[in-house]
Amino acid sequence: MARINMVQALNMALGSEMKRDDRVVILGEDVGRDGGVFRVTEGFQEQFGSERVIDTPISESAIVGMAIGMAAYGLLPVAEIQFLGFSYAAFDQLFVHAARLRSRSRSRYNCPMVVRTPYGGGIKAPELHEESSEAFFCHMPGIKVVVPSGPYTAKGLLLAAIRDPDPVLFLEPTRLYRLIKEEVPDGEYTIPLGKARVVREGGDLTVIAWGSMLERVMKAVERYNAEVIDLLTLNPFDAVAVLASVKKTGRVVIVHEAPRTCGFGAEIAATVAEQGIMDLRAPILRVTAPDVPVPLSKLFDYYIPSIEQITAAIDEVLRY
Amino acid sequence: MARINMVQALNMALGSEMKRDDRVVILGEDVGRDGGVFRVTEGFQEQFGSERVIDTPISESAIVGMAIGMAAYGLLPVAEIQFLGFSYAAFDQLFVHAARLRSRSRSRYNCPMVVRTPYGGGIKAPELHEESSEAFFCHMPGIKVVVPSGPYTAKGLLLAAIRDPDPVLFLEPTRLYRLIKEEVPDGEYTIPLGKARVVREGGDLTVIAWGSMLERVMKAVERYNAEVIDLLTLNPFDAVAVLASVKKTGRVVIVHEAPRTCGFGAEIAATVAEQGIMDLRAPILRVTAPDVPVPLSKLFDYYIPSIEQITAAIDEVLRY
Amino acid sequence: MPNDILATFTVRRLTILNENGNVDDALMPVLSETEIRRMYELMILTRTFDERAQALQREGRLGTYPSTLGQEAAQIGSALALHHSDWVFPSFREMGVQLTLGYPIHRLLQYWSGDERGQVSPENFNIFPMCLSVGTHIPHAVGAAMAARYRRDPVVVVAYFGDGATSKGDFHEGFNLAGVFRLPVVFICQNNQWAISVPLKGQTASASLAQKAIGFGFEGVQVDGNDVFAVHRAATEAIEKARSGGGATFIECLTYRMADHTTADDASRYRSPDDVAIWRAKDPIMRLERFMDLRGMLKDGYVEQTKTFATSTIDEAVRTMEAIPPPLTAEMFDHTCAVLNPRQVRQREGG
Amino acid sequence: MPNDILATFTVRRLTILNENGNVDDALMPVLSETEIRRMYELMILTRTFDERAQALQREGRLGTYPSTLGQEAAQIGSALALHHSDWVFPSFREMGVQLTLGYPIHRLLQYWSGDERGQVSPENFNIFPMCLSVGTHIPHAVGAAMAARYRRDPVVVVAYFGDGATSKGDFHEGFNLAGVFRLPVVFICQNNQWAISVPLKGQTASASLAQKAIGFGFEGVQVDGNDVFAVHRAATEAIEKARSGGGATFIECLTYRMADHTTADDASRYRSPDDVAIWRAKDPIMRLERFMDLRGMLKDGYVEQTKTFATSTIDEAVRTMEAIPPPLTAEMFDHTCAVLNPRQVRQREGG
Ligand SMILES: Cc1ncc(C[n+]2csc(CCOP(=O)(O)OP(=O)(O)O)c2C)c(N)n1
Ligand SMILES: Cc1ncc(C[n+]2csc(CCOP(=O)(O)OP(=O)(O)O)c2C)c(N)n1
Ligand SMILES: [Mg+2]
Ligand SMILES: [Mg+2]
Repeated sequence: MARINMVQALNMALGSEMKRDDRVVILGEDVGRDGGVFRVTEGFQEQFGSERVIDTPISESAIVGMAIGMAAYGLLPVAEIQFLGFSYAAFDQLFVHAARLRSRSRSRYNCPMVVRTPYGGGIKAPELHEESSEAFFCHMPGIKVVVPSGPYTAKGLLLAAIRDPDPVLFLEPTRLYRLIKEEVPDGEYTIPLGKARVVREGGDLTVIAWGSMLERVMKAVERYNAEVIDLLTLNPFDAVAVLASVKKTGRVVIVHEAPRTCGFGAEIAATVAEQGIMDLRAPILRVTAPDVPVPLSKLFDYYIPSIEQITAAIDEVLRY
Repeated sequence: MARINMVQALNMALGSEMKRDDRVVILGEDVGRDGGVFRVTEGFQEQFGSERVIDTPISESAIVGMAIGMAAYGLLPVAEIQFLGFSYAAFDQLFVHAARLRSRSRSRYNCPMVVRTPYGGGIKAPELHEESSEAFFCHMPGIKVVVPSGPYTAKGLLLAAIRDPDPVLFLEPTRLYRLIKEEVPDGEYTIPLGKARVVREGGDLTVIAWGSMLERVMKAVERYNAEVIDLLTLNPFDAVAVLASVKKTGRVVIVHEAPRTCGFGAEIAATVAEQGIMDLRAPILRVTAPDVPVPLSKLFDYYIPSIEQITAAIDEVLRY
Repeated sequence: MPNDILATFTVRRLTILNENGNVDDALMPVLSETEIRRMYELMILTRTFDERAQALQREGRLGTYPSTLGQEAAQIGSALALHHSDWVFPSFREMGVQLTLGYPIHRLLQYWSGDERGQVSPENFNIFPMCLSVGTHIPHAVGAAMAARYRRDPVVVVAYFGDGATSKGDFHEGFNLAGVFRLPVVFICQNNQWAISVPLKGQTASASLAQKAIGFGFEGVQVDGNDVFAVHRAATEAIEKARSGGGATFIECLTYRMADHTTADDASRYRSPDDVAIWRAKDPIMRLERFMDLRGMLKDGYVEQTKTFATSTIDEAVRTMEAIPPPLTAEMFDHTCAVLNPRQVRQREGG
Repeated sequence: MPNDILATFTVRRLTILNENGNVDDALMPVLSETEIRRMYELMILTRTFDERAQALQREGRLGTYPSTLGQEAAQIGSALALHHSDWVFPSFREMGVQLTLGYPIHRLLQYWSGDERGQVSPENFNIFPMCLSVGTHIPHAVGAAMAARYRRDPVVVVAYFGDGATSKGDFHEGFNLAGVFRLPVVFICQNNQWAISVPLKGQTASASLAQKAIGFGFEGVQVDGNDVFAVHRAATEAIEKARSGGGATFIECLTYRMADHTTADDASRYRSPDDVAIWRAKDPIMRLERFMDLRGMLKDGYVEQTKTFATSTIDEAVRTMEAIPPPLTAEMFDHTCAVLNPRQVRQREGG
């Protein structure tokens, strides 16, 4: 057990899985010699060789496409897309092929791969380096979408993702890479995909978040009797946990970094409006980025939900 | 005024706009000599020449990319993607560039283009020819998403889309291309983007749909006192019209052809759960495709919402 | 621009069998009479399948269907060069390849009838599901080749696609990776000179497709795609080169799409019957027949027997296909993921 | 594979100015002394800008910044070949191009400080916003060229990108369209031999990048990218060819990324200082200085004056940039669409 940050936890998870299972291979831009631009794959190419830790050309679509072929062949590729903002080029491969290979081949082939990518903002990086477009990928039946919120969940979820027999998009909140340190067991452990975590119990309202927003939510709720749910997996998301909490509190605030319209908050709200409406005492509020393109750093703080916006929403639902 | 089908209405709109404004150019696969695989651009290459009606190589991403360059230069490109299922390759160009050119250049350039594409199922075509993934594109601030539901709306919306100063994704329900004939004025008229149409008034519940589902909804509601809203524009959608109807009826059923999770129905439900919850008397139900990849024709009828599923949902909300 | 020559490249073209049925003996691959008969029989089988599929489509018993007419040499000639352990990534117009590899015929028909179960390739052969999205399977082939090499398996991967696919980014990215990693993959383009209504010169300004390989650092060769021997020789050499570590090869089979693009198309809208007639005279089956005739291989009603056998084989497959019960709704769910999530489970049960 | 030669291609390489400052007179473009001084001054300005930008980044006054060090000849040499009516589509490492074209210097700094308003190019010149997403702007350039041709405007479009961009599908699809439609576009690749930590041979197995043009049916040429005269000549010829209807050209400027990839990178992790040293000896500014020295053009403290002037120009720009008030929240909304939708309006007002 060591106190480590998320980069270290991810590195630990990948390293141990590479050692345990020779089907695991890593591919992506700069993942080899350079150890990844965030150093998540640091040291692996030396340790496992360049056939298992593959520096690719700049071809996001083909990185995912190749990983599909490798997975179908029987390997367990872990592809890295350097930033989520560059994954859009791989959208076709993800949605048309990774998500559907099992279905198209009627299970003759499957696609046990992980696509890891830094996700979200707050690191003062250039254009397209601070995207949080998770909702797109949650509308792709056949793909799971996972977002850790700290070193401990990062390791356990990544191991679960690699061992999952289907494709998993693994979104790593960039802002958290080195922000938080946690005690992380040295040995193997998995956190089951599809299960949320209640990170704080409370009776007056339920706040739902994931990734780097969680940290902000925890600050915002300090003086409230709020239950906080960290979804961890967005698709499939843990509707049971959400509905159970809503039954208790009757009030919901959802917080995400992506723009409001058709963000993942919409799905959560819609599910509650469908299955938990009788428990609701207040409107379901979403605290999100506005419906504008992700701005550069000078405006970024105005873009993502602030603590004030979160508490304003909490105050509003508590008025009911 | 002639009774024509949607293909003819679209052809009429494009033809008149080409005549009116020499900035309008058409590009896409097989749009020229062949007149488009659905014949929407029939006759145009002969009439306007191959510099204005451009047969492109098979490069969906570059079709959109080129259109962006043309639009920035001052033209009004109308790009055709042969089927929505092939637009995913152009996702990057749409989201990173078309949607953001105005923003990235702080309005120095803009991107007044239309991307037209056949959309939805029910034509017994091969894989990827029956996709209805509209929700993806509604999560792209900067892009409008429009879905006509018949010849009349097709013409008026397409003219409005071409004249809009920003990019518009124009989704043409394939199943309706030749299914319905309507009286369509010969002259120009536009239907404002962002406005829904109440196609049937009613007091007991509100059913919201668009595109080819509307026709099915109209059959399903025959024996109910249902108000039916045809959204026409999905992004931005007419929340005012939806909330006004919900205020009246207190019950909502949303019908779409796409899979449930993170489909556009989620945004509508979330909006009502946020702004109209006090008017609600029943859960908001979504009648949608299941969360599975779009099947081929033998299973397609089980995939899209049936009249029975729609009436079952109506009966359920009426129980409250 | 006056300056130094940095590099010079040549692109070659292979023809062995001419239109009169004569071969260039120096180039002719070593093939037994049995092997040549097998080529012929598979070409006839493919054409018979094709005719039947089109007829079934007209009767509403199949959905939209893309004809292989005229492309039999390119398909059978190349597929016969494969080993059973090799992996094949087809596009949607390679039924001759699947037939050569022993794919169950009724499953091909089943697929084109709109039933995914037709995509299940036999366990003893790795044929990926047909790819309808032009060119997008090319990176998969590259990935499989990467995996095979990592496993030290003596496997070669073959990807098939059309001239239209060469315009896609996937083509480029896949080719580039195959070059960088020197992978055991062979790319076979059936350049049938049309992509729906767009002729080759509307697809690329490149004089040949083969020369596109120059930009990726491996060899590209143009083959007379209606010459089954040339295709076979080029494919055999490329596959063996790949198997022995020599990396990728791009084979352009120059052929012609004799039929409409699919049964949903009407090619008379955009091309002249004269063009088609020129290519009818180059029919790959006719060419092989002439060769066999010159060697006395068509005696004793061989042609008729072959055709009759093909017809009855296809008849049988049609019966098998039509006896398959339609898929159940549950089918739609059961292959989405290894384990359905709770929402999918509820949806599967009708909720 | 024994067979016929279908076609032969050559790729050429242009160098004019050698490392000692001598030129090949037969190839030397006609340039007045004033023009040569302008080249030099712009190269110095670019280098001065670059040094200052890196210093500002270290002080936290700019965000992540990509250095142009060593690529001045490729940028200035080519940009000087443009007309004012031409359109330019840069990637993110062409500050030398923007400086040559007269882009306001403070706006470049403003952009790299994390402020979109820096992307507003002056009304009298069409420079597209810098494109961070590698290679994705190439189709835009092609589209603008298509539009210009349709308008019969005597406009040439130039797209800049790096060696890494040649791996992207956008590169391929854009090049292919430029070939098919014979468009007035010039593609200029600054092959600085690195894409972050990936060296050229990890990017492609193609011996040169220039030869990639063969697959698209237009000319590709490799130019010594540290030779400002060669770059200028090649760019001028390609631009004039494009303007006179001769279609596209691909120019590979072979150069070297002397600095880290960006200020967020540490190149010592993946490349040896020896490699960098070799290229330091080929410095493009040094080469031009030697040439000018041989012609007596550096007399009377010209070098120092040039550097002093560059420094004060940049000082001034830094001051201007730092005096710009930070953007308001409304800025984030006001350029999303021509007319905000009701929800955006509410969000703009804080709702
Ligand atoms: C990505 C993509 N875009 C468009 C289509 C529609 N489409 C189907 S086949 C075809 C032409 C393909 O031409 P080619 O690659 O030459 O193959 P061929 O049909 O000649 O066998 C097109 C455009 C598609 N299937 N996939
Ligand atoms: C599509 C895309 N993928 C990845 C990145 C991350 N990235 C930024 S620059 C770069 C390398 C670019 O190399 P090259 O094209 O040679 O340009 P250079 O940096 O050498 O100027 C990468 C991978 C990106 N910006 N865009
Ligand atoms: Mg073809
Ligand atoms: Mg580079």
